[in-house]
Amino acid sequence: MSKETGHSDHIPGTFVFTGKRSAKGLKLNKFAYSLAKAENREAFGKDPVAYMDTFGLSDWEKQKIIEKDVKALVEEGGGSIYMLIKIGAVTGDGLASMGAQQRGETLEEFMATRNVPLKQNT
Amino acid sequence: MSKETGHSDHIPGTFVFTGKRSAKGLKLNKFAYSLAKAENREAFGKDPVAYMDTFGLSDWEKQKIIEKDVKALVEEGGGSIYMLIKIGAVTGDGLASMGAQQRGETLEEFMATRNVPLKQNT
Amino acid sequence: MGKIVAGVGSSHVPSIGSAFDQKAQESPEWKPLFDGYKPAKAWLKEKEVTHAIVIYNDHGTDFFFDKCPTFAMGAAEEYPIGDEGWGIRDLPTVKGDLDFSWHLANSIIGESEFDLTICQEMVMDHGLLVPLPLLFDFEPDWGVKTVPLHVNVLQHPLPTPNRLWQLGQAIRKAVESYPEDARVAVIGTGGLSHQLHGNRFGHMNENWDQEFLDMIEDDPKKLIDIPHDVWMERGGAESVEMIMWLGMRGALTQDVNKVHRSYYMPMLTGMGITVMEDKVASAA
Amino acid sequence: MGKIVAGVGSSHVPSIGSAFDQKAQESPEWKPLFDGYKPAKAWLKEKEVTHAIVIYNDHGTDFFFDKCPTFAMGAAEEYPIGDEGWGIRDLPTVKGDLDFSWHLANSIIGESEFDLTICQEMVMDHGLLVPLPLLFDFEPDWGVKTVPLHVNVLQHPLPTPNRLWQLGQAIRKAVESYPEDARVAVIGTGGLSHQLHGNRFGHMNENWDQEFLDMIEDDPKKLIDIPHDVWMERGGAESVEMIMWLGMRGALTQDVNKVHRSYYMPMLTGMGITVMEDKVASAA
Ligand SMILES: [Fe+3]
Ligand SMILES: [Fe+3]
Repeated sequence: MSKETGHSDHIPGTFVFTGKRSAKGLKLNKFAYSLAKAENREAFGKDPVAYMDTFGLSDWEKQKIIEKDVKALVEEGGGSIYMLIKIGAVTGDGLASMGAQQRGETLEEFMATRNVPLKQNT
Repeated sequence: MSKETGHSDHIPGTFVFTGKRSAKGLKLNKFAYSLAKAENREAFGKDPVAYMDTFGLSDWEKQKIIEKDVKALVEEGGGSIYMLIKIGAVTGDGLASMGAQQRGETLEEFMATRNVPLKQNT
Repeated sequence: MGKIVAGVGSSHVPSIGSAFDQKAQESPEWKPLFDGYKPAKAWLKEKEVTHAIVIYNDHGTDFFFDKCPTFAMGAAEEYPIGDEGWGIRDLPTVKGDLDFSWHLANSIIGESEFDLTICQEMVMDHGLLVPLPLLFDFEPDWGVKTVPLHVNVLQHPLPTPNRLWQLGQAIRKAVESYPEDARVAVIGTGGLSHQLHGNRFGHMNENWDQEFLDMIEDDPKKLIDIPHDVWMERGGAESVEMIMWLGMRGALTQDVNKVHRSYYMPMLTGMGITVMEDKVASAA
Repeated sequence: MGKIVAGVGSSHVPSIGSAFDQKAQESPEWKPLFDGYKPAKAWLKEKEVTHAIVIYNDHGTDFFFDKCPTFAMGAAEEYPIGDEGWGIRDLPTVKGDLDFSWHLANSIIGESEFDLTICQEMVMDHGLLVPLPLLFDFEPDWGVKTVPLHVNVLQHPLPTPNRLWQLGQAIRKAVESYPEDARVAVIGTGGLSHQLHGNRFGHMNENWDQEFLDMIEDDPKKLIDIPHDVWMERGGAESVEMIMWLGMRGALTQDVNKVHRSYYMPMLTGMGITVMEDKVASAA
């Protein structure tokens, strides 16, 4: 039982979204959640840093968002993949790209592992 | 069992705040709930009708609010007394005044029935 | 009188909705999936289903982690289509039934002692909007009245599989005490196997998915005792949402008539559908 | 190790908060009320209470009827003071304990199968803010860490009295499995008799209030089977919130040491307070 997460993270490559992680990532996830609104997507697209600052994100969070480092945001930042995926609605990244990055693969490498590589990638 | 309210209104002088009543009074209660914010209290105070219109209140609702007819708002309008009391934060009415009106008494008549008539009247 | 007619389990993968909107139903990649829903929709229509209770989860469309209900049920005349980040899908506003919803609330909270959050305003998410138009008419308007029932499967602690099962039983009790006519389909959504985060991203498990489909039909009570960790281990972390199917299955008779089943595992998620007829309904 | 030390039942009438802020504690109308809290506060301090789990209800400060949870528990470091319409009271932000809250959530949802709404953002209402500064130090900052637990007692269907009792038992189980040191007071708030609407406005019932106080101390299980209608009939419609005291009492040992009790019925509401010591805590 991990003291930090209050949950056994025993499944390799898996970071269970516990309450502790949710608490840690609350600002980050709130920023991403906000992108479900069209006017917020526009504001983020226009001036990413200014928009992220309205959510009080840390320098580390802003950097990882700009670098599209979903792996770090999930593993260290308490990001929920269900919220982070909304960032892609602005940056153009699909779920498969975010997945490939988390696996340490290129999108092409990842797609080659799939039964049927679908066009719709969320 | 009343079909309208889904609840037995068998206690005289009592209008149980059922789901059906809550559905009926949703806009009215939302308007009153909004007055928990200082900027909304100010807007309502400045131009009551214009402010009520932003909540899509019916003519009947607006009239009863202006007439301070809490009895009608509760008995017919689906108003929750916990929300309606916030209207008093703008109009200056306290809970005792609203209670007297619902009982069909003047505030003085009502206060005379109390053990200790408190200054703080909410 | 209220009556449970059917139980449906269905995936709610967002890409199904995108393919649907892009009219990709006949494309080679998508045909196997969409063809699997045709007999389901035809049979539900034949059974004259009037109401759907849809057990699904919101994915950050209406709910956020500021206030995270374990179970949230709708009690509204209408449920708007949500924007999940990519705009609002061109579907008619989901139609509710106030009287039916409040009856369910009174029974499920007041008698069965579930601690529902009751939503008089609730915005719909792909968790519900992906399966609904594959199962019911929606043009020009919905052919069914819907009660959305959201389950927290995102932020741990989640409700236990047993709690979902009990919720299904409470739903049955509530439907059967409804004094008006209602022919109800209970729909559990989510899954099947998939993992969307970590370096285990992309994990799928067809064997487990097929075993799950067998069990949900024939031996659902065996699923109740499987802890969340085991669901996540077998099917991928995000597949734990499959526990929502137990909310549907718990509402049905122990034995059911198996009507239809289909499975497809193209890219990231095992996509399954199963349709079952309630034994009491079929005997009537 | 977590340990339940005390149970407190207390009214949360807003006018108490106004009188408190106006420093009317020594005025003839208010002295009987405030004097009743002095021994309670002194005893809780002596018992070195570190955490308060406060079962209360929000009255349209944070929650509205758009999304109405049956039970909502806080899991935050801080809980801001709300504006209920008359401005923000001059009290320090309520202090929480993240680790303790999430432990409670894991146990109460994951083991005891309650369907809590978990709030990482939650604004405090008089339901909690009236009793808290009467029971604990708050200057310059709070002497206790708080877990707010909101109960829907406004919009029917309400949770049953039995469900509150069971919640209390789940709280006890959760506290006792907490691995860190915590000396916990469970506080149930609300009531006593009052009615705030209809032409029965102003109804009070001292006999019932005193009988309730007797029963909550000596024979609380008898209260479980009283239906909501009977609470409303006896004590006034809004007094049904007294069921929240059962959430406190269910967390304690069957037998308790009675520490303190006081009652005052000035204008609109019977105002009661009772303090009980847990038998396990007192034996240790
Ligand atoms: Fe999902
Ligand atoms: Fe109250």
